[in-house]
Order: sequence, then C-alpha cells, then structure tokens
Amino acid sequence: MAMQILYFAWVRQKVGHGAETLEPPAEVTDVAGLMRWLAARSPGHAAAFAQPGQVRAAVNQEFCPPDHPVRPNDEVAFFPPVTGG
Amino acid sequence: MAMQILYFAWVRQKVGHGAETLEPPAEVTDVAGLMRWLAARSPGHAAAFAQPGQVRAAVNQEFCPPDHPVRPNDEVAFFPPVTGG
Amino acid sequence: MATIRVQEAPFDAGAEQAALAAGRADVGGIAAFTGLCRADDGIAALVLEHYPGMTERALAGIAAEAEARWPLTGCTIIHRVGRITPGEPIVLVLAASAHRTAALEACAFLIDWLKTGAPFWKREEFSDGRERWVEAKASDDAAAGRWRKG
Amino acid sequence: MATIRVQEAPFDAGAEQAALAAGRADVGGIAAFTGLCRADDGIAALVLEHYPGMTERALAGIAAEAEARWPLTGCTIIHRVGRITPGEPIVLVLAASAHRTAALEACAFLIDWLKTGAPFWKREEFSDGRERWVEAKASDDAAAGRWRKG
Repeated sequence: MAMQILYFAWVRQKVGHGAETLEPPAEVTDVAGLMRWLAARSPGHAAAFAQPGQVRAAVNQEFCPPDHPVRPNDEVAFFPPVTGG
Repeated sequence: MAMQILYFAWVRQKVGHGAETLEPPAEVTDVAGLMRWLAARSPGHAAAFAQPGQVRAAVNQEFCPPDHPVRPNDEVAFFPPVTGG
Repeated sequence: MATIRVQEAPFDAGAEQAALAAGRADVGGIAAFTGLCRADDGIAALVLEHYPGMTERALAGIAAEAEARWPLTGCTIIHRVGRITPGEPIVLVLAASAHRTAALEACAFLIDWLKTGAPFWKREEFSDGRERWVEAKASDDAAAGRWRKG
Repeated sequence: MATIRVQEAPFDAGAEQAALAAGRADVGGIAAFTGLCRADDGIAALVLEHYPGMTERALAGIAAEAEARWPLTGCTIIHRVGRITPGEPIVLVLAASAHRTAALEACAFLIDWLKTGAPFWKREEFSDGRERWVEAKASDDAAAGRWRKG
C-alpha cells in the first residue's frame, strides 16, 4: 500500500517536485525512518534531507515529531518551519 | 479675579448648569476647599457635592487630586469618574 | 504623528486603517480595537458627553505616551459623542508598527488608558424611558494600572 | 462560528469587521490585527506558499482554540497566498466579544499561534533578482509559547 508524500517550500525546491506516491519498505515505521529512506532516492532528496533537524513533518495534515509512526495510506508532508502571518 | 467652573455628567445635572464664573474668597486655596465652598451655594450644588469622594476634578484641563491648588483665572471642572471607550 | 478625532459622525474603520499604511512600506502590522454599543438590559441608546478641549488634550497625551513606549509608525484615536444606538461603534483605536508585538501592545494600552484617562461620560437610555449614568468600573482601573511603570 | 479563508485576492478589513457586528447588539468590542508586507532590505515581493487542506484545518483548529479560551461572539482569519508586494496586507485576524479584554487577548493569541501553527511559507524576492526563504524566528515561538497552558 502506498503513501502520498508532499514537499513544500525549499524542501520541494530541493527535491524537485511537490508530490509523489511511494511504497516504502516495511522497516520504515516512523517519520525519521521515512526521511532517511527518502534521502537515498536522489541527489535532490539527499539535499532536501541533508539537515533533518531543519525539516518539519505532518502526517495526515497534523504536525508530528520524528518518532511519529507512518503507515500505508498516510499522507506525509515535509517542509521547513512555518513562516506565515 | 474669577475662576471658570465647569460641571459634567450627573454633577452638571445636579448643579443645574454646565458652567459658571465665580470669585471664591481667598481662603479657598485647593480643589477640596473649592468643593466645600461650592456645595454651600444652592441645593443643587449641595446635591452634586454631597459625596465629595465620588466627584473628580480637573484644573486647567488636567486631572487633579483634592489637595491640588486652585488660583484666580484657573479653569476648574468637576465630574464623576470617567466612563468613555 | 497621531490622528485624534472626537466626532458625532460614525467612522470607517477600514479607511482609517488603510490611511495608516497608505504610501509607505515600513508598516508590518496594524492592531485595531473598535468598541461598540451593546443592547444589555434593554438599553435603547448611549448618550456620550465629553469635556471639549480637555478631551483632545487627554487623547493626544495618551497617544504620545504610546508613541514614547513603542516604536509606532502611527496611531489613531477616534471617539464618538452624542447619541449612539446598540450595534453602532463608539470608539476606534489603531496602532501601526514595523512589528506586530508593538502594534498589539500599543493598541491594548491605548484603549485601556482611554477608558480611565479621557473625560468621557456615558448615560444609558432604556426602552422604558429610564436613564442611568454608567458607573466607572474597578476592572477598568485595574486594566489601566497594569501599564503603570515600575 | 469562525470565518476562515485562504485566498490570493486582497481583503477588506473594514467589511470583515462590520460582518462580525452585523445584525447583532451583543458585541462590545472587536480587536483586529492586519499583517502587511514590508519593503525591508530591498524586498520587491513576498511569495506565500501553503499546504492546501492542512492550512484550513490548522486555521480552524486555532480559531476553535480561541473560542474555547475566550467568550467570543465570532472570529475571522483571512490569509493571503501568492505574490504580495510591499504595502499590501497579508493576513487579517479578528476577534469579537462582549468585552474588550477577551477580544484583545484572543486577537493576539490568534496571530501568535498562526505564525507558528499554520503551514505557510514566505519567499522573499529582491529587486536585484535574488530570492530567499524567510527563516522561522525564535521570537515567534516565544510569542506562541506564552499562550501555552500551565
């Protein structure tokens, strides 16, 4: 079962696109694990996740810490700290 | 030399008018003394100043405590605590 | 420079706000407070009286104090007098600054000080013909007091 | 009920404010904050990106939190996205209540939380062609943090 992965702001620019549907292997069980797995996909992904501490995540449209679980069918988004308002 | 005396809100309503020019005697030297002297002028004045603690004053358009001096040519106003905004 | 007005006519909060940003690009935030007439307990109208001359002086003093405490690019105080019916606005205060915290704090300061430091008085007119002068609230003194320095 | 909108178009702060008081006489105060684009350091424009779907959810959550903490008669959050030039408004938050303190506090809460709790990102475009993503500020985290409960 696939996950919908979204990227925003400079994370999107570095990855090179804003969305992709992927099937991470079973050993990817949380946000931090998903980031490590994504970083190995392309030089763009590697650049985006080079400093994981500067990337924030949301799972199913809720902000989540790195140890938050990810599951098939989840929508997982990666982006820099927000700067609205 | 005369003083310009002004009344606002229920102080004005009790006195019966909003302004008068008066010449208090020399022994009236501060706001509290002026209030006592005014209270003796008419039943309306007496009603207005019956509870001096509920009346506030301004001398020359600045809020002042009861011990503030009053002098000839001053503009002295009496009114309840303010309730704007 | 502060804009201070005491008037019977209604005001246009949006236009006053736009005026604080017009022609400049150094304003990061504008905080606004509008006070309105409520219909509490059968109130048919509020009648606002003030002390002409002292009012403008007091409002200018309050605005100058806000401008001394916070780095404002401008501020506006408009207070209506006369007869005002429920749902109508009574007072507008605006504070503009490069930064939002200054604008928000100055706006709260302006309305808190105005409530205790400017010579306005409100009389309530009720639908049954009764009238009553609004009494000053201890909570307003407390709100103004929290801005008192050291 | 909160009004939440994410839009490219400008907004009319005065009309939004009037809408919160329209047809009712229980609103005593409306506090408003408008955030504008400044021309700092040669900025030609800000480009605002957001996370459609999550944004509306996050803003509705922030509004619901404000309504749970203060007795509001209404609140409004409008946030623009896309390209915004210096002097233009970016965000509007409004909080209406019977009492001014609730309106003022809720308005400050809404803008402080929005800055750290809603998925918007700003890119600065400079007149010399450079671009830069705005970095999150520790002061914004601190401002939001002061509303954290006990």
